[in-house]
Amino acid sequence: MSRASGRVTRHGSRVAGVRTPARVVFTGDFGDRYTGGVKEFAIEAKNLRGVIKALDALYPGLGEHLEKETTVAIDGEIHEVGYYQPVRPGCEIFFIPKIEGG
Amino acid sequence: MAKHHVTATVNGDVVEFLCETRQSLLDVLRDELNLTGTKEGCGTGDCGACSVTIDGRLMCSCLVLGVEAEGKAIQTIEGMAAGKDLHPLQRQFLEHAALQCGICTPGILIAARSLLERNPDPTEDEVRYWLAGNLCRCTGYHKIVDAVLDAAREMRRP
Amino acid sequence: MSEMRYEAPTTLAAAVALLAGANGRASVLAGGTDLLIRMRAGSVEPGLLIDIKGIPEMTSIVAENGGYRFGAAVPCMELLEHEAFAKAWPGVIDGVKLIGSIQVKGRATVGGNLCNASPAADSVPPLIAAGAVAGIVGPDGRRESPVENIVTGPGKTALARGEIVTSFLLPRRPPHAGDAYLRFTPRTEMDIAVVGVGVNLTLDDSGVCRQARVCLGAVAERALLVPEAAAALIGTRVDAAALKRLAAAASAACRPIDDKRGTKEFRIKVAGVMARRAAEMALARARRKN
Amino acid sequence: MSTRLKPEEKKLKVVGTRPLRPDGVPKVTGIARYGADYSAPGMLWGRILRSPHAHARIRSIDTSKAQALPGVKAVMTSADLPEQKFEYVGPERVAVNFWHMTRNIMAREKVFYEGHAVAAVAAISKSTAEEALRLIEVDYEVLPHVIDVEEAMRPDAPLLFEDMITRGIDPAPDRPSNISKRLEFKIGDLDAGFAAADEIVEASLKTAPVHQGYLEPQACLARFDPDGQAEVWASSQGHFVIRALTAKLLGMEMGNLRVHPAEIGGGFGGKNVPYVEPVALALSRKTGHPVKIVMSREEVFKACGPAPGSSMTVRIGVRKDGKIVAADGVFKFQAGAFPGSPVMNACMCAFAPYDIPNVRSVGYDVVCNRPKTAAYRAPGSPVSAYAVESVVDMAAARIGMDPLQFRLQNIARPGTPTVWGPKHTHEGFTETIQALMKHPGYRAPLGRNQGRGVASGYWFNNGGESSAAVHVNEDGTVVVATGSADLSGTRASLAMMAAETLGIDYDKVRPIVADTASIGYGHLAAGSRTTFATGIAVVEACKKVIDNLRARAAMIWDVSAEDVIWEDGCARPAGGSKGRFEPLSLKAIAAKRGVTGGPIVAEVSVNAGGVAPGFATELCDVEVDPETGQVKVLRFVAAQDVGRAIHPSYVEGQIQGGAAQGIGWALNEEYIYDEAGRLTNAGFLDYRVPVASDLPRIETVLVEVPNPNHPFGVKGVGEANIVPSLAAVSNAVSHAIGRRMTELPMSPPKILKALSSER
Repeated sequence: MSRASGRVTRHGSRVAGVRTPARVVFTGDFGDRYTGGVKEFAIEAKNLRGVIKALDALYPGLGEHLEKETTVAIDGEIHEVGYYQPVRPGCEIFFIPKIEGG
Repeated sequence: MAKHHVTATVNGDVVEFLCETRQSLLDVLRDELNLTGTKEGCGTGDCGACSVTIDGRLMCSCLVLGVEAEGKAIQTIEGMAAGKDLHPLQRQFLEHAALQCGICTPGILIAARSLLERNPDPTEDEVRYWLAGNLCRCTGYHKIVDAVLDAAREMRRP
Repeated sequence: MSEMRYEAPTTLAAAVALLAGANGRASVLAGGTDLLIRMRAGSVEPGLLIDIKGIPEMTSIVAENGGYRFGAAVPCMELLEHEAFAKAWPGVIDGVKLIGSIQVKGRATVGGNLCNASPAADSVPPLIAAGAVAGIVGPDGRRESPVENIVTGPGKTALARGEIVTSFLLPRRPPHAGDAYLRFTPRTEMDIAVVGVGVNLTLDDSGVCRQARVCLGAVAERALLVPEAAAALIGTRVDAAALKRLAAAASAACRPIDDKRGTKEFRIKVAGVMARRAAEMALARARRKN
Repeated sequence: MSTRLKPEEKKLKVVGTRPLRPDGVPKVTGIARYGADYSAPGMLWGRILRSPHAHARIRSIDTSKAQALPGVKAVMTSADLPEQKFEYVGPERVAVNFWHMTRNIMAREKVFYEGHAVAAVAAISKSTAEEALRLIEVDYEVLPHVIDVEEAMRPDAPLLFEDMITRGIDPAPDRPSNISKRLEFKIGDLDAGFAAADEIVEASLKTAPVHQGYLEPQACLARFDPDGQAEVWASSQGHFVIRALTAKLLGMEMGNLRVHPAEIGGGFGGKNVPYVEPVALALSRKTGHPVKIVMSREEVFKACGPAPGSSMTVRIGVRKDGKIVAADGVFKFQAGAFPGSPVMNACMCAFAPYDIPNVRSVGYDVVCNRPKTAAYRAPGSPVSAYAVESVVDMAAARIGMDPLQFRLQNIARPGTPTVWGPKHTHEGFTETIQALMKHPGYRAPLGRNQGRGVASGYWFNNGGESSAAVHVNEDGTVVVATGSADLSGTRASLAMMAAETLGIDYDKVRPIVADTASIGYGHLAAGSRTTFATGIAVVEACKKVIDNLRARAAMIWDVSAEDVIWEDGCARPAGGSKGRFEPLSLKAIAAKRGVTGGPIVAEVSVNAGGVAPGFATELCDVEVDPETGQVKVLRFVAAQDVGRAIHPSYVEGQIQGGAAQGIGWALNEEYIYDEAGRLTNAGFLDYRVPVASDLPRIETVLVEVPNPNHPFGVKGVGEANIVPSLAAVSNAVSHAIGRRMTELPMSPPKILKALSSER
């Protein structure tokens, strides 16, 4: 696995860097529970592994919660959280509550 | 207390079994004779999944005692096909996708055959009211009714 | 759990002897479609089941001085398939046809429907409206009783210990007679009556109603014969005004309970509606019958 | 035959046709084996003792008399199951708390609902087991109970858990309550939105608790061997999930538990979780004998996860030109004895069909003395859709706009933000409305006391983990094995996709549902996910087989693999070798299996994403008898975006089944309790599911807007169809009687009472 660099800035401020960052958003009360209410980040990463590593660096243990408790919508397409999922520069990533069917 | 020794005909074959007084014919078929095609959905005669015919009369086998079967001729789903040839109703149910989970299907097939024996050319309403005693939760009955009507047509053809 | 014996007598005498010998610990098994459910729910635990389906008198349908006598253990489906009886008593057939499903009617009997003593039994109101008389046998021999006197309350009958209802006699039908039974249920089938009404009436040659009997089901502790409702029809041409009075009398007679199937107000209101509609059906049948 | 609106004609040979399902004959001949149809030598019968009280503390349980009854081999209580840690594990909405789950399988300190399992016996016969239950003496301290969701939320309501502090409220409340969680989703500025509205319509609505109504009661056969290995034969919607949960509840390693999937007699979400499996296994562990447990219908109604009752308020602000500018919904759901109602789904799906700039959904998950709720077909969404679609109907009427036109004008489209964040990306919503607008039924005239209602409904659908194995037999036939339980003909749809991909005849492919030791993990057959997610795994496995077949053909022709393509079921020479060889069929290559490398097998697993939501718009005509309040459903038309129908008959069947359940939910189905909190209608006589003579033909319109993320354009079809049904029926009744009905079920007494009230 190449060294996935995940540089994150809080409150979406732009960082002159190699790739335009993805807009990462937590919905529902996930943010309230684990990040003291912070819901939005700008993170540069090649794949979801990079995003999760960056967030875990900010809030230790958050990575585990993301993997266990959320589903991810990347540019609106719903996927199970997977390290391998590519992250397009400047895309929108929503970590949303996991849904179970009947 | 000693069990009853009962002799009856099931799907054309003479069978003997022992049963307690309170044991239903449904339990006898399933637990003593290993004919598990007849299903229990409610145990109170409200769902029809345990339908059989006794001496040609359509009944819920959960509301019949095993001991009452003495000398009777019982038809269950296992006897509906003539050997390897499916009954037209069985074939039409497959053609029409008139079953999904299939737990109600044995009871409905037995009931539908009993209808067509009495009324070879039923209207849709007559099919629906005759089958009102057979609950189905998957299909909404639409394809079941179509399958019965098609089987009736097929069976009327010479 | 006590052991339960099972006997299948082939004569009335044998059945009565078995019942008498069990000092109240025996139950009569006809169709079993109520009894088996109550046994399984533990509300009744008989020590002996007496299966009466082997007794010819109780399983036959015979014409008798212009009327019909059918056995208390005749399965409903057999009664429905008896064309002459169905032609004579369409209202009784209405009621019998609404008992449970085709499967249940393959076993259930009018005798069982009556003696189970549910106020909502479907065959009882039209039977009472028809003026049916029940034949009873017991340790002291035979007797007869109008059907309306058999049930005294939910699950209770006026039968003495050891007595069995053996048959029902329906009188000869005069010309221009018609009967009908309607019930209200949320579903089109497989329900217990929230309200039931049996109406039986006879017209004279000019179309005036000379005789009428109206019996309500599921609106009191037992099936309720309502003379006031019948009086609303007698002497009239069963016109709209008479039907209005009939409906009011039917509603007034109700003493229903609130239960999982209906509220008091609902039963009272719908009893009037069903009485009117049943009377209209009986009237139509009476006019057709010459 | 339903009408199918297909955008363009595809050259598919198998997908889209209506072949016979491979598992059909055993089901129409009675040979198919469901949960209750298994037995084993030396088998004992298990029976569960259940609480007669709605809420009570268990002081003691004396099993000595039961133990002593001849023929009884074991009696168990919750002491025979390990205690579990109190923690919420896994995803929020379906957060699993094993401390709660083990108590739902068998009560420990308290019983929380009538029917709650307290003890169980294993005996040599059913009647002995029944007798043994009567000899178990339980000393209960009966407590006050609460069932209605509004009553359960009151500060003075009896508490189920003395220490339950509502989650999701900041700062946390200082007093315990029955509210396990509050949640909120919001976008835009509600006040500004409502300020800009010309008309504001609001209604408070209630729905009663209902049951999935599957015809097959839960049943299983379990064997726990002295060496710690165990097997279970059970009907469930996911034998892998049953294995995982049951192993945890038994305190055993998953590797020691093998679960075989029996045929399943309906589930609709109610069989996503175990009930009898842990009890049967624990009894087998104690006795060393196989144990069979079959629930009665009464047990199913009293103890197996119903859908929640609810109390809801919805407010919608709309401009005269038809634009919805603001929407606010509060959804209070019964969770039953333990937290975890589908109120989050309800909040998310409530306004999802529409493009509304200012939206808020607030949900409350409230415990009460009822069986723990379980999923029921698009869990939560039909309930909130009933409230929202009723108020949308009122809004359309208020501004005098055609209800379908009003919905079309406000419909969500790709790019419309959802209240939970991401933007909609899939088409298919508008198409269902347009299909209904064009349907002759929408313009057909109505008579006296008749009314027409329409409604739309959204459901997420689901992807997730699935595995599939494809084995090629030497005669060219193929086995397709997956771990997806088949409730509705999915073996047929999976076989069709395999045949299409491999280019061989449908009846050359034999699909099976493999047990937990024979195939890779497969998630539940729920969330309308099987044909979508497991379908992807099957297609990918077939592609791997094709690459293998091409490589073998290359070997046979002694050319490079690049020069071999696969088309219409044959390897064909291409590139440099074009035209040099006759095509090699799958059968021909399979015959040379040994010499070209051995068995031809592929197993693929996926964690399927790119899920496209389900969407349906439905129409219902009813006639109301003004004198009795009885409702007769005259017509029902359901248009649903199904992506691409793989097997159209079974897609139609899903829509007809969902609509029928929705009609029952709207008209006659409800749990009815007495004052002691006991269920008075725990049977099919007084729990009124629709019978054949109650329903009209259910006309289906399959709208096919393919999902680009699936090889055959599949979207989940199983659940979206029930979402609009409750509201479609309610709107129809409301128009027929000229009064807004705000409570389900619309039983005749309620309609008669509404008729007697002024307009």
